[in-house]
Order: sequence, then C-alpha cells, then structure tokens
Amino acid sequence: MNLIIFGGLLGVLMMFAGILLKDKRQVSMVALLLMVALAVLNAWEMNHGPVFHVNTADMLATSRFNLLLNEIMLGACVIYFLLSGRDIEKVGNYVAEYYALIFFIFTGVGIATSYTNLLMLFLGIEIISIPLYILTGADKRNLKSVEAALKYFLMGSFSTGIMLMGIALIYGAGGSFLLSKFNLQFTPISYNLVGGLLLILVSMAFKVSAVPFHFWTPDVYDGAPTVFTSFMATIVKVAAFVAFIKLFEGSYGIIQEKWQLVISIIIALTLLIGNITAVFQQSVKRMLAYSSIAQAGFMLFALFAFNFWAREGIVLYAAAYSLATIGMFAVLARMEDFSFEGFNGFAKKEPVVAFAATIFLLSLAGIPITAGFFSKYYMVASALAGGGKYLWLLVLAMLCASVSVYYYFRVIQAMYFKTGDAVAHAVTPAFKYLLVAVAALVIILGVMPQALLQYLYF
Amino acid sequence: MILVSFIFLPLIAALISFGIKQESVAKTVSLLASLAVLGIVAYELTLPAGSSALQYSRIWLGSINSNFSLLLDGPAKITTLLTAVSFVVIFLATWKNSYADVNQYYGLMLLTMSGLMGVFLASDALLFYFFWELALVPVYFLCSKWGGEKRIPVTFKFFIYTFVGSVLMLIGIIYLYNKTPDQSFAWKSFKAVVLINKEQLYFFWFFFVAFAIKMPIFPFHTWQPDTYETAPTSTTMVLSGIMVKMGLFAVIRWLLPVFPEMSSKMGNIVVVLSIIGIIYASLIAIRQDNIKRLIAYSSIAHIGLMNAALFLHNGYAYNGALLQFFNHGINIIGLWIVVDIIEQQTGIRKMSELGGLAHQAPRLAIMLVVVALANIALPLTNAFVGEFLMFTGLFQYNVWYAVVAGISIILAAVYTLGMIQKVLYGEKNERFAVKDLMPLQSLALLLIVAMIFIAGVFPKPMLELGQAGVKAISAVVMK
Amino acid sequence: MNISLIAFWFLSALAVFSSLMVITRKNPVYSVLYLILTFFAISGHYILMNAQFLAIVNLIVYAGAIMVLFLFVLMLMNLNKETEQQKNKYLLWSSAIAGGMLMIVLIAALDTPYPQMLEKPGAGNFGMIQNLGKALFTEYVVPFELSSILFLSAMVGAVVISKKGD
Amino acid sequence: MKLAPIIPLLPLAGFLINGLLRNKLSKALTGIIGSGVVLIAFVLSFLVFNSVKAGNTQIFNLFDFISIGNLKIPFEFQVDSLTAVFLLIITGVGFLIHVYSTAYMHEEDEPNFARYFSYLNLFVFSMLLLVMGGNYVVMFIGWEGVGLCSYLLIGYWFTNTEYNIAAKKAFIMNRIGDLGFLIAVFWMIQVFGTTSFSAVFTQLPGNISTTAITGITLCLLIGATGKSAQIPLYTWLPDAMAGPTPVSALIHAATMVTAGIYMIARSNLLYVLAPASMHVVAIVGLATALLAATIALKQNDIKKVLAYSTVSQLGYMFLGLGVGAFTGAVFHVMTHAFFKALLFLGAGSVIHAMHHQQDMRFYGGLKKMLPITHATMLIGCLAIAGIPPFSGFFSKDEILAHAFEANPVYYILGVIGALMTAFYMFRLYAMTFLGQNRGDAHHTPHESPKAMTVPLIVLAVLSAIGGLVGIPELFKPNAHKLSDFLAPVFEDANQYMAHHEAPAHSTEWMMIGVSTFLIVVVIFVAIKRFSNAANATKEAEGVGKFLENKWYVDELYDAMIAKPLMALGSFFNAVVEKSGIDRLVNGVGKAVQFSSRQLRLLQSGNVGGYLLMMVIAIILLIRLVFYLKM
Amino acid sequence: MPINYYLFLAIIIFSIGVTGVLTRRNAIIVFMSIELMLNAANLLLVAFSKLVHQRMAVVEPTNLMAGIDGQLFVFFIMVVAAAEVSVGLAIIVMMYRNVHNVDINFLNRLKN
Repeated sequence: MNLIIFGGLLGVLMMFAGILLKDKRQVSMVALLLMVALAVLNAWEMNHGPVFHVNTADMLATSRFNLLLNEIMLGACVIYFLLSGRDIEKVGNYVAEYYALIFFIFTGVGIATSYTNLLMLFLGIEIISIPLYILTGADKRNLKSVEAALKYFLMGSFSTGIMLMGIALIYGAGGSFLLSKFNLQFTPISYNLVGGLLLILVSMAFKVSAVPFHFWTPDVYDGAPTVFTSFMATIVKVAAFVAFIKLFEGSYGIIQEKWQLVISIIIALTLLIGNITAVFQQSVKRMLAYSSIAQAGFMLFALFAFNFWAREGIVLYAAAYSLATIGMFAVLARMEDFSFEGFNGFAKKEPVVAFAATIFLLSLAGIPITAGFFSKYYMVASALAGGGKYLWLLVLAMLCASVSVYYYFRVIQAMYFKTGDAVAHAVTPAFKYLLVAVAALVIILGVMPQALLQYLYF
Repeated sequence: MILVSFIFLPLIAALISFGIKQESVAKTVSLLASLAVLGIVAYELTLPAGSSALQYSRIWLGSINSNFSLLLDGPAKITTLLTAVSFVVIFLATWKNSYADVNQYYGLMLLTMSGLMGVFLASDALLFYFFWELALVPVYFLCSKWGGEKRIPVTFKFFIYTFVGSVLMLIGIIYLYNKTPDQSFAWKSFKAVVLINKEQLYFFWFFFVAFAIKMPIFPFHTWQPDTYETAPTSTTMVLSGIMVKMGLFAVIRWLLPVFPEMSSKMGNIVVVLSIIGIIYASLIAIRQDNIKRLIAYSSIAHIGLMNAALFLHNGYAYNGALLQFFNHGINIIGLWIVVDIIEQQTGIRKMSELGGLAHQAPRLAIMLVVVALANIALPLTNAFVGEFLMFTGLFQYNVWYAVVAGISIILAAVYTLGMIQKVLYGEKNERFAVKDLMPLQSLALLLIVAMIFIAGVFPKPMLELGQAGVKAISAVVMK
Repeated sequence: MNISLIAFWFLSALAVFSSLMVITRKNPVYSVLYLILTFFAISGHYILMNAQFLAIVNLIVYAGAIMVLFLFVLMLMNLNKETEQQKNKYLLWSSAIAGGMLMIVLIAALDTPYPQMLEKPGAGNFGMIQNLGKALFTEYVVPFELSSILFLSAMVGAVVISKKGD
Repeated sequence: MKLAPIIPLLPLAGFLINGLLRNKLSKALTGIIGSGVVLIAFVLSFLVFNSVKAGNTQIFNLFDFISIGNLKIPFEFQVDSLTAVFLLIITGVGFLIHVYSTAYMHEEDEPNFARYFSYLNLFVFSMLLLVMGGNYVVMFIGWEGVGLCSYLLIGYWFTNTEYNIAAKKAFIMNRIGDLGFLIAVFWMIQVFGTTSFSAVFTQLPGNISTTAITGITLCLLIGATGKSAQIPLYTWLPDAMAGPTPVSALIHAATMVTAGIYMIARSNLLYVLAPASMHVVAIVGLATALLAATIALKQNDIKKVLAYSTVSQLGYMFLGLGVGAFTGAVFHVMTHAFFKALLFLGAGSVIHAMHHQQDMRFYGGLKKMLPITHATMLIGCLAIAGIPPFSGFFSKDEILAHAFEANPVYYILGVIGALMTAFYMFRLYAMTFLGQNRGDAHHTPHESPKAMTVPLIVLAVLSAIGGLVGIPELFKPNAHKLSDFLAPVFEDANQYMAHHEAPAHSTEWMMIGVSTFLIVVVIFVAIKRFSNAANATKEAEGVGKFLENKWYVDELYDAMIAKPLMALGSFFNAVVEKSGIDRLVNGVGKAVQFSSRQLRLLQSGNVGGYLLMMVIAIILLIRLVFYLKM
Repeated sequence: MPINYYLFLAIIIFSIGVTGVLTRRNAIIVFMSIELMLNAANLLLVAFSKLVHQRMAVVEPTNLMAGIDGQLFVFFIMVVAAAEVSVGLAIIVMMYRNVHNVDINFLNRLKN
C-alpha cells in the first residue's frame, strides 16, 4: 500500500526536482534518496503495516509474500540507481522525468503485486506498461530506440486488448472481478471462464515474455537504451511474474490438469526457444535478451505448481536474477562494443569488473555457490514436489540449463581466455566496489539463501 | 569440527593466494596449506572408528532440511588421503614450473582441492551436489587459461559434458528427497528411500550417467583424452589422479546404497560396458604416439576395471577397488610428473620423436620405469594387490568376463613397455639436451616410488582403511 | 420480432460492416470515419442495454476526442492518400485466415447450449449517471485515483517524447 | 634352517647396494658384492639342504600380505626338498655365472657394470622368491619378478632397438602365460579358498570336480609354457639371446626357464588328479622337443643353436612331467642346468675370444687356441648328447624310460629327438673347434681370463659327474639319491598315479644300448660332415631353409595375432573413437548451433509476423484447452 | 434475446480488429484496429453487466447497483485507452519525425 501511494507521490516529487535542480547528478542523487525512502517505507509496511489506512473495498490486499517481493524489487532498483545512474543521465535531457516514470512504474508494481480485483490488475499492468513504452523510446534520435518503442507499444496494446477480452469473459462467467469470486465450483465449468482465463494467461504470458508470446522481447530489449533494458528485464519482469502468480494461485487449482498441461507446453517452448536462440547471438545485449526469456522459462515453474517450493523459489529467483542481470547490464552499458568480441581480454584491463561479471554470469548459468543455483534448484524442486508426472519437462529444463552454460561462458571465455583490447568507459573505483559488493551479495545468497527467505515468515 | 578444516583450510589458502603477488610466496602458501591438510588427514586416520571427530553436522538450509554434514568413512578416508597426498606431491613436482598469474593458478588449484574434499566428505545429498559442481569450476578456469592449444573448445566440451551429466543427477536428488521418509537430504534418509521399480530404473541411470561421465567409462569418455592432453599438466594430475575418483566414490556412497536392487540388476550391463571400455581403451592406447593420450587411454582402462569391480557385489573386488583408488591415483600422478618433466625440457609429446633419454637422464629413466611398471600392476608394486583382488572378484562373478578383462593385462604390458622403449631407449638423442631430475622433482618422485613399494608390499593398512567402508555398506554390496 | 430485436440486428450489421470497412479502406481517413461509425453503432448497443451514460461517454471520449486526435495526427502527417504499400500476398492471406480462424474458434468454444436471455431494454435504470457516479466515488475511488497516476505518466511521456528540440 | 628367509634377502641387498651406489662403486667392488651375496646365499642354501635332508620341511609365515574376510594370503615361504634342490641349483650356478660375468662384462663402464650386477642380483632374488614361495601368490610374485629381470637383462644394451624389441617380446609372451597362471590362482581361490600349497593339497582329492582341477592345471600349464618356452609360447627364448651371454646361461638355460617345471612339479598332486592335463603336458613337451631340435639343426648363430637346444631339453622335462617322472624332470633340470650353463658360458668364452662374432660359419679350428674352452665344451656336448656316464645320460634316460612305460610312441619320438640333439650339438662342436679357422686371419683368438675359465671347469666337472646322484635301479639298486631325497614331495602323488609295470631289465638294457649306439653314430656323422668348411658354410635350401627360418612360426604369429590386434586398435582409434562416439557427442553441440541459426529466423523483426504467430498460438491453445478432454 | 448474440457480436468485432492488426501496415490503422478490439471487449462487458444485473435482481431485488461494476470497468477501459492513445500517437509522431513514414515494417533494424 505504501509503495502505491508513495510511489506516486515521490514520482511527482521527482518531477518537481527536475524543475528545481539543473544538475543531472543532483537529480540522480535525489532519485536515489527517494528510492531508498520508498524501500524503507515498504520495509516499514512489512513490519508495522501501512502508513495510511485506505479502504480499498477489497481491491487490494498485501501479503508478506508480495511485500517481500516488492522489497526485493526496490532493493534491486536502489542498486540499479547506484550502478546505472550515470547511464540514465546519458540517455537524454529529461533525466528527472525518467526517474519520475520509474517511480510511477513502482506504483504500478505495487498495484500489480497486491491486486485482488481484475480491474486493479488491468490498471497496474497499464501503469507499468505505458511509462515503459516511453522509456523504451527515450533515446529519440536513435532509430533502434524508436523502432523498439513502436513495436513494444503496438504489441503491448494488442495484448491489452486480449486481456480485456479475457476479463470480460470472466466477468460474464462469475459476475464479478474479484479473484475471490472465481466461483468455478459449479459444474460444468463455464466456458466463458475457461476462455477468459486462457486469454488472460496469454496476455500475462506476453508480459513475462513466455514463448510463443515473447517476440517483442529481443527486439525491445535490444533497441531500448541499455539502462532501461536492464530495468525492464529485471524489476518489471519480476513484477509481471508476481501478478501472474497472484492471478493463478487462487483460481486454477480447480482445473489444474489442463492448466499444467498448457503451462508445461509454454515452459518447454520458452526454455527451448530462449536458450537455443541465444546460442548463436553475436551481441551480448541481445544474448541477454534471449537469456531473460530462458530465465522466464524457469520462473514459470512457479506457476506450474504453486507450492511451498515455488513461493520460496520465486522470491529467491527474483533476487538472484535481478541482481545478476542488473550487474551484468551495468557492466555492459560501460562497454564500447556490445559484441562478444568486444569483451576479449577484458580481464586483463579490468580484473575486478571482469571478476564481478563472471560471478553474475555464473549465477545466471546456475552454477553452485552463486544465487542462481538455488533459485533454479527451488524451481525444479517445486515442479518435482508434485511427483514425477512431468519428468520430461524437468529433464528438458536441465538440458536447457546446460545449453545456457554455453552462451554465458562465451562471455567468460572472451574476458579471460581470449586476447584483445576491450574498451570500457567511466569505470570509477566506486563502480568497481559496488559491483564487487553486488557479486558478494550474489555469493552470499548462493551459500545461504535462508538469509533472504527467512523474511517470508513470522 | 576438524573435518571442516579439510574443506576450509584450502579455501582460505586459496583466497590468500589470490591476494599474493610474488610467485614464490604463492607457491609456499599452497604447499604449506596442502601439507597442513595432509597432517590433519593423517591425524584423522589414526582416530578409532565411531570417534565423534569422524563426522560433523550443522544446519545449513533449515527450511528444506538440508544440513552441512560431513562424514569420514572408509572410502572417504582413502580418497581424502589420496587428495591430500597428491596435492603435496603435485606442488612439489611442479614447483619449478612457471605460470602467468601464478597466484591465480595456485588459488584455483586450492579451490579445486577444497571442492574435492567437500565431495568426498559430504553426507548430505544437496551438499554433495554443491561441491560436485564446485570442484568443476576452478578446473574449467585452470584448463582454459593455462592449457595447451585448442584449450578453450576442449575444456568447454569437458565442462558442458560433465555439467549435463550432473544436472540429471540433480533431478534425481530432488526426486529422492521427496521420497525420503523425513524429507531430508541426509545420506541416511536417502538410504532409507523406497522406490518402485520404474523410478529406480530412471534415477539409477540419472545418477550413474553423471558419475560415468566423470570417471569416465566407455562410451562417455571422449572428452577425457583431449582434456588430459590440453590441460596444464599439474591440472591433469588432479583430473586423472583425483577427480576421476569422484565418480567412483560417488558410486560407492550415493549409488550402491541408494539403489541396491537396481544396482544389482543393472550391475551386469555396467560391468559389460566397463569391460568393453577396458579392452577398447587398451587397444587404442597401443596405437597412440602422443604420450599424454596414451596415458589418458590407459587411465580409462584402469578406471573401467575399478568401476566394474564396484558393481560385482563381491567383497574382494570391492576392497580391491578401494585400494586401487589410492594406488591408481599415485601411479598416474607419477607418470604425469615424468611426462611433464620431459615435456618441459624437450617440448615434445610424440614418442616417435623422443628416445634415448636413458642416456641423458638415467634417474628420470629409472623413475619412469618404476612408475610405469607399477601402472601395469607388477607384483610388489601397489597396483598389483588391487587388481589381483578385483580380478578375483570378477572371476567369481563371471569367468569369461575375467578372462576377457584379463587380456588387458597383456595389452597394458604392450603399450607401457612400448612407451618405455620409445621414450627412454635407443640411440642417444642429440636433438635436445635433457637435464636430469632436479632435487624437488626427485623428492616428489621418490615419495611416489616409496608409496608404490610400501603399498605394494604391505597393502594391509590401506586395506583396513577400506574395510570400515565395506562393513558400512556390506549389507548392500555383498550379496 | 419486436423493435429492440430489429434495432439489435440493424446495429450489429452496421457495426460489423463499418469495422470491416475500417480495416479494408486504403485511405486512413476513411478508416477513421468508419471507426467513428462503428462507435456510434456500439453506443447504440449500449443504449439497448440500459448503459445510457456509457453510450454518451463513448461518443464523447472515443468518437469525439480520440478519433479527432487520430484525424489530427493523420492530417499532420498528411497521410490522407493511399501511400500504404501492401504486405506480401501470403502474409496478407494467412493473416486474414488467422483472424477468421480466431473468430470461429472463439465462437465455437464459448457457445453455450442454453444461453441466458437478456430482457428488453428499459427495465431498471441502473445505467444512469447517479448510480455510476455513486459507485465510482465510493468503492471504486481507489482505482479512480490511481488512474490519475496513469494519466500523469502518460502526460509526462507524451511531453518527453514529442517535445521538439533533442 | 631358521636362516632360510635370509637367503632371498641377500641378493636383494646386493641389488639395492649395486643399484643405488652404481656411480660410486668401482667395478671390482661391484663384482665382489654381486657375487659375494650369491655365494653367501649358496652357503646358506647348503645348510638348508642338509637340514631338509634330515627330513624336516618348514613353512615361514613372514607377514600378512592380503587378508580380506576369509581370504588370507600370507607372505610365506615353504622350504622342502624340492625347494632345496632348486636353491642349490640357483645359488650355485648363479654364483659361478656371477663370477664369470665379472670378466665377461669388463668392457662396460662402472654405472652400467653395476646396473648389470644389480639386475642379476634382482633376478636371483626373484627366482629364490619363486621357488621358496609358500603359496601360489608369492610364487607368482617371483614368477613376474624373473620375467621383469629377464626383460631388463635382455634389453641390457638398450641402445640397440632390436634388443629392446626382443626384450619386450619376452616380457609380453611371459605375460600371456602369467594371465593363465593368474586365472588358475583365481580359480583356486574360488575352489579352495586359499592359495597356500599345504592348504590346497590337504584338500585334495576331496570332492573337487575334475573340470575344476583340469581347468586349473591347464591354466597353470599355460603359465608354464610361457615361462619355460614351450609351444605355443616358445618363440621369445631364441630372441632372448640378445642379452649378454652369461644372462643367457643363467636365466635362459639354467634357472628361470625351469620355473615352469618347478611349478608343475610343485603342483604334482593337482596334475596327477587331472590325467587329461598330464597328457597335454606330455604332448606339449614332446612336440616342443622335436620342433626345437629340428630348428636347431640349421641354425648358424652359436647362441641360437644353444637356445633351441634349451627349448628342446625343456620339452624333455615337460615330457617327463607329463608321464609322471617328476623326479626325472627335476633331475634333468639339475643336469641341464650344469651342462647348458657350461655350454653357454663356453660359447660366451668363444664369442669373447672372437670379438662378439656369433656366427659359427666364421669359426673353426679354435681347438688349439682355446684349449680349456674346447675341453669343457666337449664334455658339455657329450653330456647333453647323453653319452654315459655323463650326467645328461642318466636324467634323459630316466625320462625316456618312464615315457616308454607310459607309451612306446613317446619313447621312439624321444629317442629321435635325442639323436637330433646329438647331431646339432656336435655340428656346433665341429664347426667351432674343428677344421681350420674361417674367421679373419689377422688376429688370433686367445683363451679367456681365469674368472671365465674356472667356472667352466667347475661346471664341466659337475656335468661330468652330476649324473651320479641319480643312478637308475638298473645299474645299482636304490642308488637313486635324488629320488629318495625328493620322495616326500611326490609320495602323495604316486599313490594316485596310474602305475605301469616297469619293462623287463633285458628290454631296458637293449633300449639303452641301441640308443647309445645310434647317438655315437650320429656324432661321428656330424663331426665328419661339418669339420670341412664347404659343408659348414653351405647355404641351406629346401627343407633346410624352412628349418633355418624356424618353420616361419614368428611370421605366423605376427600375421595371426599381432597384426589383427594392431589393425583393430587403429580401427577403434581412427573410426570408432574419432568419427563414431566423439562425432556423436560433438554432433549434439552442432545440432544445437544449427537449430539456433534456424530459430533466429523466427525473429523476423516484423510486427505483423510476430502478431500473426501470437494469434496462431492463441488459436492452438484454445483448441487444446477446449477440445482436449482431461 | 440470448446473451450469445452479444457474445458473438463482440467476438466478431474483436476478430475483425485482430485481422486489421495483422493485415495492415500503417501504424495508425493498426492502432485503430486495436481500438476496435477494446470496444469489442467494452460491448461484451456491458452486455454481461446487464445480464448480471438482472440475475441479481432475482436474488435481491433491492440491490439496484448489482452488475454496475461491469459498466464501471468499461469506463476505466476508456480512461486507459485515452492514455494509451496519447502515448501511442506520440510515439508514432516521433517515428514520423525520424523517418517520415508510419509503416510498421519500415523500421526493421532489430531482427534475428
């Protein structure tokens, strides 16, 4: 609740800051402070409840689960500001506005993670999407950016249309928009409801870029300014996932068999396409775009069987994935050349940065001692907890995981084992220390995930 | 508590070594660390069975009930001892080798050591898998950074190949976890798992393939010769001497006790595979001109025999295999040391281009002959007892298997003597000047030779180390 | 065959026809005009279903504001001639077929054997503005407020993107 | 008697000292150490011999070698009369040959000289281990040990590649035999649960299946054929002549090659209980004896002749074992050790004098120049030819007599073999010492130093009178010392052996007479024929060529076994490995890359296409959910 | 009349919108087709809200507000649509500024 209210307020505040402060650095500072404040407020809500008590007419309901996930996203965003503030300033003149939009997005995140009413889901998703269209197109002179914005916008609103159709059908079936009112009990299950759920599934799958609704992802991630790609690929994606899970955790237990089949197909496709297509990419940025699809495939396991493992798993995954990806993009944004060759001999030039990047890549690949291992582990475990019915899916997932090793390690090879002169700009000591700190965080999570997971309880 | 130091001593040393810049200091640190570990291991071995210092456990992941629990049973004793000894010897033997970024090199070596120790000690499935992967990563860096030509693709193949194997095992682990009575990863609970036949079938193979790739046994072995050839020699020593034991050890701790019926049902297939591998690898070894590849293939043959022995459900074979864990490690490391010295000095791997070294480096020649003869299990060398017992078991399992596998004894003689002849004998070779052993190298090799003969003449202590493990799982192993 | 049924059929036919026109006209300006026609038809349906307020809003917001905006943009870019080049034939046809398939599949899927009947219009006046207003400012006040943030961000975005000078 | 375990340790010590200090010690010192330890060992063996004669056999359990569960294989020694005999032969002959070597190897520089002696000591150590071992495993240890030493000594001049190859061949052929031995041991462990002689034999005959015993004995026989150069594994021995001549004398004539006989004699009880194996042994022995003899007829390299004669004599010993004449076999081992060592050393002396010329076609007329060598070698030739009263006569006669009892055909063939033996031995004698010198004129060979001639004389004496320890019943009742001495070892066997009635004395006399007469005739023919240069140097053709090329057995083995294996190896290496398994593995990776390249094309960059695919996906999903009944 | 009529009508218009999106290349027309889709949803919602209303009227006749939320949802959809249109047109204008073209396939740098 705090997140929603203060997200909006601080957003407005940012805009004023933009008017008052001329220096971009200061704007970034303010943004950082406000984001920290937002994180603190959310943390406050975790322990002491919201600041303002609003009667939401049971359209919003917070739980420890989604608050923790919000906290993770906020924390990730703080790190994101720390690492990439400089790059945000480089994008264009409207730095304050960009920050403001990010705050607005967080309002949307707050809604999308705590809605109990499809109207709120719809609003939340829109409040997230619309600023993103803009951020994607923020680099106005760059045709890639423009193209990405157009594609993202058209396809995004297309999926919105589909979602609305779905909501309408669900309303027709249940006579209400409340998740709690999905009265599927009476048989035969209303066709409208199934159709509606299906269409919402499609649109949400689009938001989390699950195959075959992923087509926007590589182009948009590739075209958007790298900083905002990083933001989209991590925080927004996690938010979308939480929304997705909330939508189904209540409803779909009833028609699980069908849903599991559908979702298992989607997962399989996502893993296959995501991983295999990433193998042949030439640009690291685009490779990361595909890898984000692949990672989504793993996160989808949380929907596949929403149980204890999935709850803990998605939390862990959100943290691990966001940290690693943000870190990796932060390094990438500093690079002269985004292609794999651009990383040749990077370890010689910037050993510290290269080391951190290696940790991030290992984490993405899911190698033990990094957070990535346990996040993947929990996901697989969640799917297996229901028995070996979908063993083929797990085997596939694991094989894909080993395919993913291929393209992540290509970067490591370029950095360490190939000779070349990789050029990186503006690698300040502060930046290095931050990176190392993030890497350390990744490792800590990888060795004792409990440190994070414990917040799910008490 | 002491057990923890097996893992963390090398780890800390590794971190220190990463920090150090001077070459000599880094080397000293690693040597001291390995010596310290050796000391501790030796102390642990003296402890009576059932002593509290032989196991350690504390909560790791409470919510999923996985503990950081270590156990030093018979097989673990042998493998940990092997690890400790080998690293000391390796560091001694390669003391004079110079590497770029030497501190990183030694740091990674120590990381590998700690990972290996973890694998051998872990008595918690998740922890085991954790270390299983962990031991692999530093090796990947070692091979790809300091290896020979074609190192990057070769190492990459090795890494992904083994990775594929282990991820399947991960599925198995999780599945078994769900089946455990008390929902825990503890070794005990895993042994208590009851599975229906089909599950056993699947997950037996999931586990076995992971281990088989690591060992490696036919037909999962193709990564191995290339990797041994390209990897820096001291890494190759670790790979061939210790890492292959990971797979065999894992079979003992995680396969036989967990899938008793299936491992006796499938035992025959595994044994046949191994025997095919033995002959196959030996025949290929005969045709090798590259000395490193020759040793690689001979190693495949030996590993195949050990693996077969583990699945015979026969006490003799089992003991023999355990004994051979240690001895094979020592012998092959000895071989690599000699090969390394030769390559360091001549830069040649092709046996056809070598020759006549016995004139220039008699001490080296003697060492090579001794180690090579140990490698073909000549009596009174260490390998003899192990192979003798394994063959005894194999014979009792199936006469014809024993006879076929026995042919490898002859083939081994063929390629080993061929190697000795091509490398050492013949006219004095004028194309290169070879200096004889340096003091440290001699020391390392003398240690190895000493172990070869001591273990060869008095195998009893080592056998008794293994005995404990045999008793521990005799219920499953000896039908 | 009462008046409302006739109205329904007429409006439906009009809506479908005009929307078809929207997507088939070469000249974008025609498309816009047909779209407005469609909106009128749909508003008519709203009235048939006692959603008088929505009918008006639909006309004002959509047919009025949004479509004018469209027209405005079109004129601005003077795209009011048939400049659009065609997609290649296969893609075109496959797209058309896909759309048709979607329709057929959805209808087939959602067709219920014994559908409920809608009463004649005029029964009850719950679509009137006072009811809507009451609901909007009592239980739907939170989304109402939040939509302001949506507008705010949209506004900011529009400014950021389309402001001249860099 | 208590000292018995010391005996093997002495040569071991010698090996270590000479081996480790090879750069420090002077030749003299090395020689003294090398020979000294063997001498001491000989003395000790003599004490042991006496105490055994007093009739006590003893088992020394040194330490547990292997003990798993109920399988206990201690490191134990067993000393009884059979062992004692071999102890004496090994240490005695060994000592003489050590002494001989000090002179023969004198050109070598210190380190190699020391290396040579350390190898020699190591060999003696292993051989002692072999004969003293109290169970088959310890025996096997010695068994492989001697194989190793023979490998090292054959390849002693490692600069020469042919020698190395010969050494390798010897070791590998032995290994083939060893595999048989090992399998026999495994079998014993399975059947008897132990490998100690005492424990095994006490279980016999018991209710052990005949198949088991036959199998075990046949496997042991394979081992024996490997070590004792019998068909089919004999081809290594002639090549083994690459080694220094004293080595040939010690290893490839006197001691190591008799290990097989020792082993079979040791397991006599097993063999007796497996008549089939006995026949196999006899036939193998006889066949080898004849084959080798025929080949020896046409060899020109002096050492090759002796080598084949060794093979042939070993064949006789196997024949003896096969027909149950265990004592005879051991007896022949002893006498053969004497005269064959003598002959080899003599040949060595000749070669030494002829500056390492080994081809007899360049000898001739050395009688005057090497008087001692000539005299001693003549005795040796007479002994091996079996002229009474030289030692060879008694031992060979005993074997042939038993052969006759078993089967007259054996006897006939045996005699033919004996005739050939006499022929080629005196061919050698004549070509070497008679006629006129065919070597290069301008240097005259002269007699070897004392260190070489003294052993020759000693051995000559032994081969002259050595036979007297086994005078057959025929001449003088129960004067057969050796058989009395060995009786305890073979007594159990005798009671299970099929007893043939001994032939009448008259027939025996007749047989001896005839055979001796024929032999004498053959000798004179040989001397007559090969004293003149023309015949000596004549190129062999026809059958002769065939024999000179050793029946092309080496080529046969090469074509039948070695080449196919090599081919298989290269096939695996080139085809199965590279383009089979490995390509499969890489193929997976390639497939992924390929599909990646294809899948990229889905991402056409065209919004319409994307949306189209999405819509199609939606349609399929709806189809799936609504029309898939679950 | 049966609710299905409205259901089908909505679906038809929706599908026409989809077809438009798929077939046209002019960004603005594509966008208009999307608006068509939204309106189809609106129509359906209104129809259902009436249905719900009269269903509830049977259960509790006093509650006049029953089913009102359907219409309110339509209201919000219009709100969002307006916002989207503003941003969307802004983006299209931006594209036009850069390349003087509104063909969605004109910009095709990002692929594979």
